[in-house]
Amino acid sequence: MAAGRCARLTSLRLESNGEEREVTLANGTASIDGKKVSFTEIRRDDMLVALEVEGSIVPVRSARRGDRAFVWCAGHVFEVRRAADRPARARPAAGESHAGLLAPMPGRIRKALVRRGEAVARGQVVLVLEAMKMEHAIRAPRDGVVTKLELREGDLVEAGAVLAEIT
Amino acid sequence: MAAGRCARLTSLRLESNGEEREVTLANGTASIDGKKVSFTEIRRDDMLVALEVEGSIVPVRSARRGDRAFVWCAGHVFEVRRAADRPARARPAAGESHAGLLAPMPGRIRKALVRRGEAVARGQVVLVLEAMKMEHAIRAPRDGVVTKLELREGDLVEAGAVLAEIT
Amino acid sequence: MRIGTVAVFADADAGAVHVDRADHAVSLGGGSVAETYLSIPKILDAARTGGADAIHPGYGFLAESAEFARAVERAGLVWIGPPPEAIEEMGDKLSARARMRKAGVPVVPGTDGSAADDATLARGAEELGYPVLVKASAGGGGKGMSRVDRAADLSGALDEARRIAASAFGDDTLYLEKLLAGPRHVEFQIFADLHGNTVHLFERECSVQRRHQKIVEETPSPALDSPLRSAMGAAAVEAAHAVGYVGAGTIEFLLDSERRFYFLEANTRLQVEHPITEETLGLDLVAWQIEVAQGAQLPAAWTRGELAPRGHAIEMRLYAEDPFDFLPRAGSVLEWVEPAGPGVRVDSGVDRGSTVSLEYDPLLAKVVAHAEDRRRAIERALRAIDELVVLGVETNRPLLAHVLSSAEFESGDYDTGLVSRLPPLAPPPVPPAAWIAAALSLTRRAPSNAPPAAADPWEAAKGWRPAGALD
Amino acid sequence: MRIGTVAVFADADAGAVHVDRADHAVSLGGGSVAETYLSIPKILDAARTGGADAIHPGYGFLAESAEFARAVERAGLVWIGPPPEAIEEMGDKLSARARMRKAGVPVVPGTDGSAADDATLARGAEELGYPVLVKASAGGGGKGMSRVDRAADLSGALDEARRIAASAFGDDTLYLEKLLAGPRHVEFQIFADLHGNTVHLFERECSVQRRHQKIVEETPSPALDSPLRSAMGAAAVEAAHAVGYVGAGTIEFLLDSERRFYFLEANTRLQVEHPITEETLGLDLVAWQIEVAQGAQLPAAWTRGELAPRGHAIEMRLYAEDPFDFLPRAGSVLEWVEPAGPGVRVDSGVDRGSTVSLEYDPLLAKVVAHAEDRRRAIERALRAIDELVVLGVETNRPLLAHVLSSAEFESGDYDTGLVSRLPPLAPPPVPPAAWIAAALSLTRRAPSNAPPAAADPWEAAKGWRPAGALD
Repeated sequence: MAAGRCARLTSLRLESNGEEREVTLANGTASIDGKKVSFTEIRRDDMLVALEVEGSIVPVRSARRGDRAFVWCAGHVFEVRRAADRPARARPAAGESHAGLLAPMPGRIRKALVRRGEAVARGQVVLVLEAMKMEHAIRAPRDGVVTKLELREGDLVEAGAVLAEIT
Repeated sequence: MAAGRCARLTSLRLESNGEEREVTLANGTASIDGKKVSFTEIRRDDMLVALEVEGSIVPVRSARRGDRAFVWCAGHVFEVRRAADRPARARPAAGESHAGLLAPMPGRIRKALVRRGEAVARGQVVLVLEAMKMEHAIRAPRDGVVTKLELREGDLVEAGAVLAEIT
Repeated sequence: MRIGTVAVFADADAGAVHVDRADHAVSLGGGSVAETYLSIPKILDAARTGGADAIHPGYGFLAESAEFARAVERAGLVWIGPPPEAIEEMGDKLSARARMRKAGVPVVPGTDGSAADDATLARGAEELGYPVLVKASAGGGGKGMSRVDRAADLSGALDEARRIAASAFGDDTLYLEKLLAGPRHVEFQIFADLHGNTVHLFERECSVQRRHQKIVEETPSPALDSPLRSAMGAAAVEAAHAVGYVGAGTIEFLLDSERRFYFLEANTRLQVEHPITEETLGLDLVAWQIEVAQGAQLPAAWTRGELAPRGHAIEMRLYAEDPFDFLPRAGSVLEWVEPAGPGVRVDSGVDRGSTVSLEYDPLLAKVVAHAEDRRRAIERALRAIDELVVLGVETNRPLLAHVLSSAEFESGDYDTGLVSRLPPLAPPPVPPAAWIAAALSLTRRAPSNAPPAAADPWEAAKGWRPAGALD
Repeated sequence: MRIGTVAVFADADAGAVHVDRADHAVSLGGGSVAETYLSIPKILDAARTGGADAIHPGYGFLAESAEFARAVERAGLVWIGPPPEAIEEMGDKLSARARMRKAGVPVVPGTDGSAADDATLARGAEELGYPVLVKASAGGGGKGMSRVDRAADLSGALDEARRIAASAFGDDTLYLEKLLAGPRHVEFQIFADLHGNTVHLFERECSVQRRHQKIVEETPSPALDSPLRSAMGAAAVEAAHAVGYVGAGTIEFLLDSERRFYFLEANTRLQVEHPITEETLGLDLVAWQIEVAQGAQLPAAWTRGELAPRGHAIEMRLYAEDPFDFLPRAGSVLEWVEPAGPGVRVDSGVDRGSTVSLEYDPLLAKVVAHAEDRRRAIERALRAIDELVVLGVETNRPLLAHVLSSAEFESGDYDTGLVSRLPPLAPPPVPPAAWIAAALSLTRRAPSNAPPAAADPWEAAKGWRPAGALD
């Protein structure tokens, strides 16, 4: 139980839900894109449980993994990351601009429906990945040509593995 | 989530509920008063949530404050301390062997009913302490003579303060 | 109900659970209870700051203050509680007794308060027959109450009671009640709207007490059959009617060993133990308090008598106190895990990291079990209390399990003497897993929940066990 | 019930919540699901090791395996579930449909399974009229199911469905059902004892689905009136009778826009959504499963039809999944706080520090709200989901709130197309407090819940969003 702990001066460029903000904390005042907001931390057993922001108490819970912070606040959960890590984008994004198709989860290649060099249309099923006792269609995010595809049916893949490249 | 973490070799004399044990931990084996017991720690996010003891899983929660450990286990809560700190005694103890009467909680002396040098009988009210919006009778734990009593009505006392001595 | 909530807190309680469970919270500043939670101007200021339209007084501090109720209404806010006049009439025990007698509700035999001097009271005691209870007219919650077994002790007891009553309530008027043998405490939930409808929402059995305070409540009461329930319920409604009651309240009765019932007192607020009524009736009493304050009529099903309790519910009050001598304990909560599952509800005021201070009532949580029948409710309550993890501060957890597993409680045939008749509470043998977990905890390099090993401020409070509290 | 519980776990799940919530737990060793939770010999070994007298199969893995039920009985243990024959009869969809037709229970129009070759099915599709659903006879849970809108697509869909069915169930028999327009999924809880008593325990409305899987259920169904409820309930009891059912089960119906109902399938186990029935009826269905398995008769109040639901209950399934595309998400739970209070029940399988893996169904918790009526239940459900804190793994929390606050859900007049018709789910604006809390968290020297900043194994999985799952 402790209120009023002050953070050192810090300045961060943060991104969440497609919004981007410059956030500076100093002595109980936050500057959010230049707008000053006074705040007090309310902690229980060193855990942040609420913030008094401009005189109003807002319950919060927060946690951090690597360079990402997770915040529960006002009935929503926000994932906040340092903006430098990735360009801001609005969720839900219509598609991704990776050349590579990444495995969304670990699994086994059930079927490869195209070959290297083949032209594919946006939305065309390229691979079928079996994971979680279900089959997932991995579709081409845009029209293009398969420039890389080294996996075969039955291959195991890790989450995030590049399944194919379409350029 | 991790099982099987091994503690270094440690030997402790512990006391809880009037029982006293010599406990030695080494490589997944505990020796409790010389009796060997194999165990595995089951942790979630580094927190001990269960122990596998001789092949059987027992949910536990534990916490520590200073030299005392608190353990929830098998539907009970145990307070365990290093035995050297205090002689073992069975709870509930009938009375205490302190010469001094300690304030059970912070409060204000409402009434002093005896004076220094006065003989008192076991159970006789010595002081009335006002705390928590109630009055508490502080009684003599045994027959004796008040050898110390420096407080006056209206004095504030901290928890654990010596209120009087009876010898 | 989509109604935002504003909590108030003394600065020392900024980390308290109620602060971060509310939508907003407003500080009352620092200082004593009188300067914070009992300060009517500060509470009203906080209501303005927080933009509150109405005030719910809860069940502590100013909940039964007619002065507060009036101040709230004068400030243009909605008071979620009974009219100030009803609070006053019920708050003075002597006038409440007189009122009830007039309304035809039986009261515990006692003196009538026309005179409260020693001689009059002594004559009263002789007429009633010893033992008698000395009570303060302005009292409540067992404060200033004492039992006198023989004439020789009366004068001393009156002196002490007057002193306590004067200091606690600013009014030293006393009266005597006959001490009933083996009584049960059975109370009825009442509810009234602004349109003249008053109903009872059945009873709560509150005879499991230590230090004149309830620790386990259940509903239905094993002591009532249908005719007795109807008679007591009707008396409770009559009592509420008599003072023009509005909102939620409780009429407490004593039930003697011959199943005669007597009005004991009225609580002009929500009771701590209201959840068991909510569980068996499937109602949210707090929501209905708010609806009634907004002018709603009680539902037709209530006024037509179509409500019926379903199953059986038991509440166990978890106090930070020594389970042997019932003295309050303080400390910080190092670990807190609430039981869950069907039919288990926990209303709690602490969490891991909370500080339990001796400044306030040491109630940490209410563990409520609801099941199809009494046997299953007891089993579920025992399972729930076993599963509750509270580390770092001593609680009455062992006593609650002891009560629930006792043959006397199981029989249903018990009275307010139950706790004193329990077999001694024996500390359980320490299992190997507890020794191992303790050794691991004491030898870990970075204990996750612990402050540095040196300071142990709560240690000091445990050295001495006073023999009793005057209460 | 004072019955000790023995949990089983794969070695990788030693830190899972079910392990430390049980009285004892026994390891199934390491390896794939087939080598652990789906291994009948290992489960039986564990039962012997743990000293179990009976096995409750839950609602996953082997819960609907007749082979497992037989093995349990052969091992001399009590099987807490229906007779293996009933599991088999209901498990094969084609034989279940035939059985129901014979018992006079209406089934969704479809092919009868006398032949399942392409030509026969194509003729069947023409007779039924497109669109049709291709289904696997051995299937369940939407697996191997696909919609075909025109004759040209049928052959390809049959190929794919046979391949999936063969690999998932070892049986590629298919059949077709007419695709009903705007159907609702309404299921009835049934319960039968060993003495020939079979009752229904009212319905659950399960039309809020994504990917053919339920995410929100409520009871009573806003679509039923009393005569329809009676007719469907009677059909459900008839269906259970027809296969000699014992214990808890569920009969699923489709209800078309003209309020005609059709048998869809039977679930020969407890349903995920059973808590809403428990809340409105005040019963513990799992306890009754155990009592029935021990030979108890169903209570007379059930068989005499005296049970009546009280209030309204809603279950929200919290999944670790992307709220936009419904794909499962993995991660570790950095913070977990469950909502509480009257009428709120959370059945959860995770806690702070839990690992959510992609190996199992991504259901994290069921948040159940129970209140006096539907409006209040929706309000309470929304409050509960707002208060639920889950950090570190993405969940469908926003989607659940979106459904509950939609005008279509509020109207009660919805069908299985509800989720697809919702207005787009817009990310909420980030309030100042969230920016500040994030900045504090990212700049604190010793983040209390976080592993060292370097490794972020879950990051990789988020780079690419597949366009859909075949399912």
